Amino acid sequence: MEVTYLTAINQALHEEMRRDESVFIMGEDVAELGGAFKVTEGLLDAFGENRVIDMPISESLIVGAGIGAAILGMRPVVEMQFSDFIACAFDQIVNTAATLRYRHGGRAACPLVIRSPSGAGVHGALFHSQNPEAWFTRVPGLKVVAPATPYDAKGLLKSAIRDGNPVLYFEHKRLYRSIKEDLPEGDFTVPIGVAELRQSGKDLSIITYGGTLNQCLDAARIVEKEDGLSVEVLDLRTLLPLDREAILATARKTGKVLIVHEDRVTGGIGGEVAAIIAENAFDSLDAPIRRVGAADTHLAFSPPMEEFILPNSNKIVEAIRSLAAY
Amino acid sequence: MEVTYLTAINQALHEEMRRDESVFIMGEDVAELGGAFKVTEGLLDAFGENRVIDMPISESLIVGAGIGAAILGMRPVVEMQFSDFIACAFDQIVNTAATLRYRHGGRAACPLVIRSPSGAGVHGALFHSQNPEAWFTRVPGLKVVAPATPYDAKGLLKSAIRDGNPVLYFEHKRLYRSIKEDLPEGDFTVPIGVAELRQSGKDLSIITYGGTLNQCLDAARIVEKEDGLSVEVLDLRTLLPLDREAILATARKTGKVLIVHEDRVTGGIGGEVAAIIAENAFDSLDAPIRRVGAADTHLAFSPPMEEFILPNSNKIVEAIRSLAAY
Amino acid sequence: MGEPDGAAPASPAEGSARIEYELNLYFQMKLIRAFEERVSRLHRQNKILGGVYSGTGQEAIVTGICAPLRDGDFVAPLHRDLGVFLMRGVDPGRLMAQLMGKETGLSRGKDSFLHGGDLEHGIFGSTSMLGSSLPVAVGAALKFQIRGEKHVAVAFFGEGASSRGDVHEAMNFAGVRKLPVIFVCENNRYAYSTPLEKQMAIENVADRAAAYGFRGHVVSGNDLLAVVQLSERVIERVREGGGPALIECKTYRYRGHSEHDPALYRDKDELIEWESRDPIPRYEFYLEKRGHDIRAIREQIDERTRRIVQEAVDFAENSPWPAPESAMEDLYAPSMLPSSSNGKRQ
Amino acid sequence: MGEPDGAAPASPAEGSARIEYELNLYFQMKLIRAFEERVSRLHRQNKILGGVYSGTGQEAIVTGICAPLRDGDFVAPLHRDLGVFLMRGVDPGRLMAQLMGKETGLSRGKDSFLHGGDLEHGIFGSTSMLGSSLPVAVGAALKFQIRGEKHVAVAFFGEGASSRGDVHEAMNFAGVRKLPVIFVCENNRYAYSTPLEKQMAIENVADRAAAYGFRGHVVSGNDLLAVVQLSERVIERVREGGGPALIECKTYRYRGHSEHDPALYRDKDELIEWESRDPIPRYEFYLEKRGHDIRAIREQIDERTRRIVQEAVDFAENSPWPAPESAMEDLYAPSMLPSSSNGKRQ
Ligand SMILES: Cc1ncc(C[n+]2csc(CCOP(=O)(O)OP(=O)(O)O)c2C)c(N)n1
Ligand SMILES: Cc1ncc(C[n+]2csc(CCOP(=O)(O)OP(=O)(O)O)c2C)c(N)n1
Ligand SMILES: [Mg+2]
Ligand SMILES: [Mg+2]
Repeated sequence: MEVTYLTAINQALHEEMRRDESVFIMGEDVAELGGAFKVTEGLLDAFGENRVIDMPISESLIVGAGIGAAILGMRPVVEMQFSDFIACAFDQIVNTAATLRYRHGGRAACPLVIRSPSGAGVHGALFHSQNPEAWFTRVPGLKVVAPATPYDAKGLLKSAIRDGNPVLYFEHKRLYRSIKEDLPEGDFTVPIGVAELRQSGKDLSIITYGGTLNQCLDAARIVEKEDGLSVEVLDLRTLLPLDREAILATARKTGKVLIVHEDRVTGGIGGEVAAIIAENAFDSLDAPIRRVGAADTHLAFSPPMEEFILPNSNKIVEAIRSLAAY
Repeated sequence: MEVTYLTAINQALHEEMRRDESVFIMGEDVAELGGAFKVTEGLLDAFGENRVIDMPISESLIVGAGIGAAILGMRPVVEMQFSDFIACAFDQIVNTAATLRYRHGGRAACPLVIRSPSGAGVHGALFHSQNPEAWFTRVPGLKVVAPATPYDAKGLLKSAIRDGNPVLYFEHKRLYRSIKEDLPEGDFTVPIGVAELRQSGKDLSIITYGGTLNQCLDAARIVEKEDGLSVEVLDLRTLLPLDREAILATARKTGKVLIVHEDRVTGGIGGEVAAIIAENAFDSLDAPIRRVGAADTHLAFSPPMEEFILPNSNKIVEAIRSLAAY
Repeated sequence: MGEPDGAAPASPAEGSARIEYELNLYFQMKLIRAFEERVSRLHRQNKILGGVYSGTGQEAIVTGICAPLRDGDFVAPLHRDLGVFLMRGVDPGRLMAQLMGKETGLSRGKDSFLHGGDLEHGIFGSTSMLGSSLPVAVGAALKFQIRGEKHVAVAFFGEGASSRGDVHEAMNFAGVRKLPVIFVCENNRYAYSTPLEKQMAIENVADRAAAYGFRGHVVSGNDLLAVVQLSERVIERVREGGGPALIECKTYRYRGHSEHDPALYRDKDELIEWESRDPIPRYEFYLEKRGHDIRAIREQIDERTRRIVQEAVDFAENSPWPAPESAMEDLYAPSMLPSSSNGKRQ
Repeated sequence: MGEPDGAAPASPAEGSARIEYELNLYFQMKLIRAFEERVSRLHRQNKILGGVYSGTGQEAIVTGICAPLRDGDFVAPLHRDLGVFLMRGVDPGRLMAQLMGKETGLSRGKDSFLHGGDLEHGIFGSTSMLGSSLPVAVGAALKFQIRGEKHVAVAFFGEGASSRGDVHEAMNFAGVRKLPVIFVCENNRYAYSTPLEKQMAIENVADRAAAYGFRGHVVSGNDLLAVVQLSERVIERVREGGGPALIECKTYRYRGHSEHDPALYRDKDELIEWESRDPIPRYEFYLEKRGHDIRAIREQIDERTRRIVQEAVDFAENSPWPAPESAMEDLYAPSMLPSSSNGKRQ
């Protein structure tokens, strides 16, 4: 059946809660309202108030309580209403959760999923458009995923829930209702830590994830048609741990790498990816490693500025061309 | 007069408070105790309770209140007792302070300094050893500095206090009493955004900052003596904005770059620096860009592990040699 | 009555000045209502793209609390407190331009809705992060205290936001230092869909003041007269160094959480009940008892607010978009003092 | 009396079991004192490298609060609550090895002091971030409630930590859901150098419970009997679904904030006053009144605690360091279930 990205997430929650009694949901307005975006719709009816819990506006408590329940064997899936608010729970995530197993000498686990609707392009302005993922990809003990398709959204959420560790799950809110996909019947998962080659190519590699995957694929189609370029597109899917093998394989194969993300260029995960390539696939490189991402500013509200700031397929096409011509 | 890194900071505070009535200090135990490390010693006596304020254990409030006072023209210098606790003030820093001027359309300023004793190597374990700088170098609207010498400690703090923006000032606590320098009489500042070439060389460049500068200089001395290698050492000093010119100049000059920091390799600012080089100085590179930093784990307590995790001059020497031999 | 875009005058004790003051409050409340209703309409017409959070039904609170404020006082409004901007004399056209993301808006199109702030009128542009503005207001109050200025800081927050840790940290320190800050809780019984009883186990947010060593007050937020009387008294006391105060205004959100929200989680009866407590007719009744010809006044004021709002819309619609590249401006302020050197040791 | 490394038995109502129980509490308190004094000494000898935070003088609190706890209950200790580990039956040798950073320590040398925790004994290893453990304890209590388990969670915190936002968020939600959690404030009048009156504008942290809809209790934290009597009653009530409670124990920190701190900011008289309220002689006096030969008991117990502590030190000193590369272990737990595919669509 064809389902949206949003429905795919909703299905994963339903199915995992049915599969495992220890899975439960906490967040602001997740129960009766079904979440600000309706991602948790229907869960209250299906599983009741003890497993779908409306929380006060207390992000730090929401994550902290998730940790407390997780230590004792529950598998909480907590929601940040917008990923922007994750800053309010920062200490609990990077200090309490990320170090939990380590500081208990391996004799504890924290199977917690933090779902955060992230991303721009919906007139959300400074505080409803953020891409906070790179704050967390530098923290050992966490895992970070960012699905770009309904299939991955469902499969990665299932893996995240079944994982034994704190997993930050960034769902891109512009994708919620804008993309659809036919999903297989029955249970399936997508492994954490494995990138996916979306398109094979030989002239140049694009490495991307989340909200910019489709822009990259569009751009690849354009340059194939108009310039006869064969572009490889790698979707990272997991941002921590990175799939270094896949990254290096595509870099070595084409020798030209363009990294694209909606997150800002400076401090986005593109820097880390570029560094991995510059360190480990240097001899295969035929051109500078280029990055396309949001401009190094805040996500301004006014449409002309939003357009200026965000990456899009035109900007990607341009970067592909200049790189191909190098 | 020869002064320690710690005294240099203390002097800067004294002098700036004397120079400008709007400068004042807030933090936990900063007044009567003079701070956990004695950095604010003597300020209470010199400037009184209205300008040296002991705060409750409320990091978010400490930063938030600093912002409120700064908007109205004060120049607060707030202290995180250890930089690790900065996670508790994260939202105020990255959301309230960093976007303040932007969201007020340029008609507001937030001249706030956040001082944070950071860094490892003092048996501080997971929560008294962190290097949080790269959480902030990805946030426009902030500036981030990390002095490595008493001269820079004093000069950069003065610049930070005189700056019109929120500046994160990371002082390395291992340096407090371990390094000394003769400082000039009278007022001097070190500009934010300007790196400093600590040593000229032609075979290879090391780019570093803060706690690892001296290890890099030691390593450079060793390879000069033992291998006849001429190593250039660039001290970034400011981490946001990066001194791209200086970075690219040294990369172009030697063609071989080693980036060293005490922060973890993955997600440290080294990735960003490597990406800048790989994008803009690709043609000048003769070897992969290498990074040396803390291992990708938490700062474990037990000495053998701490030693294993942290960079040191031996590890840097090794990296230099392998890069030189490339 | 004051100029349409002028700030409300500080409360005069009695006589004709008092009458004018009271009528101006009526005008302000009506202007806020008219402005917000137009904003909701513009949103439906897709002329405002960002989130719109209506304060309709809660106008008496911002009006009454801001009435006794003076130039130089500091206010951090809640996301629903568009009225604060009008009360403090922000030009309605610039405010409307702000909501539309135009160059002439408070933030020059940078941010949406109320995040722009307007420090020239003592209004802090809060972030979205609920509760985070309370520490900032406390910092402003700290500045007033350090400098011995007779100003106050006011921080509005919802009963939902009261659950945030920042609210606690701010109130605690305000109590310790006896800072000139007034915390104003607009308790409208819902935080998005979340009802009061899921937010807190007590009846009155104001009762928390005791936990911080200062006084809490409860007042009907739909009774402008009651709010004004209380706020005049409390703000005066705070201004004179009496330490912080917490004022809780009991009220109700008429519309959905935002304009996107049909608010199906609420009982219809509840809405009817609360609409019958509307602050505007209630205050009209008071003015009538005071001997005013409320009909004539209403007609005149409706005409006036209509004109003001229309002019604001015209101004905003005719204002240019910001230049795309201006997205890179306004990130950093210039330094106060030039650095003395290039950082090399001399 | 229980085995030296056994947890204290749950409180028996009366008779000889009660006598044994009361004597065991004495033993526990003495063991904690002896252990901590040795730890301070080891720190001076540079045998413990990390920060050492002594709870000496506050032993009656951990002893009395933990006395009624059962297996499966959850405790988040404060940085000064080494005694919790001993009370809950953690092997003193492993605890000492933990403090020294040895492989046999609770965290295998990964973290220092009490951050290791020991979930097998229901002890959460708190981070350094004061107050951050309260949300975690609330989450544990939520689990007990969801699963209908008759367990309680206990979260210790200092009066300094009470200023953190997390404390507020945790207590508020605990009140809303009526969770089985007991918040225990050890109010020792100082947070590092910061005295009470700079931390809060009220006298009793316990008074904050009212702000969250549950009960607060104040007790002398230097009176073991009083603490036990209160905690038995309160914990029983919480366990039976009576909702959360806040217990504030008034006490005093004998030593500096950490072993590095000479605590010159304190008045000498204050220390003398409080040392004269030492919980150990006070409880000895009670036991004497109960008819015990306290001299004989003390002698015997001193001998026993000396032996236990010495054995702990020997064990720890003879334990190996962790392998350097083990720094890379214990970061991630294995997944519960294998993924069904390589992530390619079939
Ligand atoms: C820290 C934070 N968490 C969540 C949100 C999302 N959010 C926006 S408004 C709102 C409800 C606010 O309720 P309340 O404080 O009572 O104010 P009201 O909207 O009722 O006026 C929520 C949950 C937010 N803005 N900030
Ligand atoms: C969030 C945070 N801020 C600051 C510190 C540094 N610090 C460690 S203990 C302490 C004082 C704690 O006082 P209190 O909570 O009263 O506990 P006590 O030490 O008196 O037992 C401080 C400020 C910290 N650990 N965590
Ligand atoms: Mg509300
Ligand atoms: Mg204390």
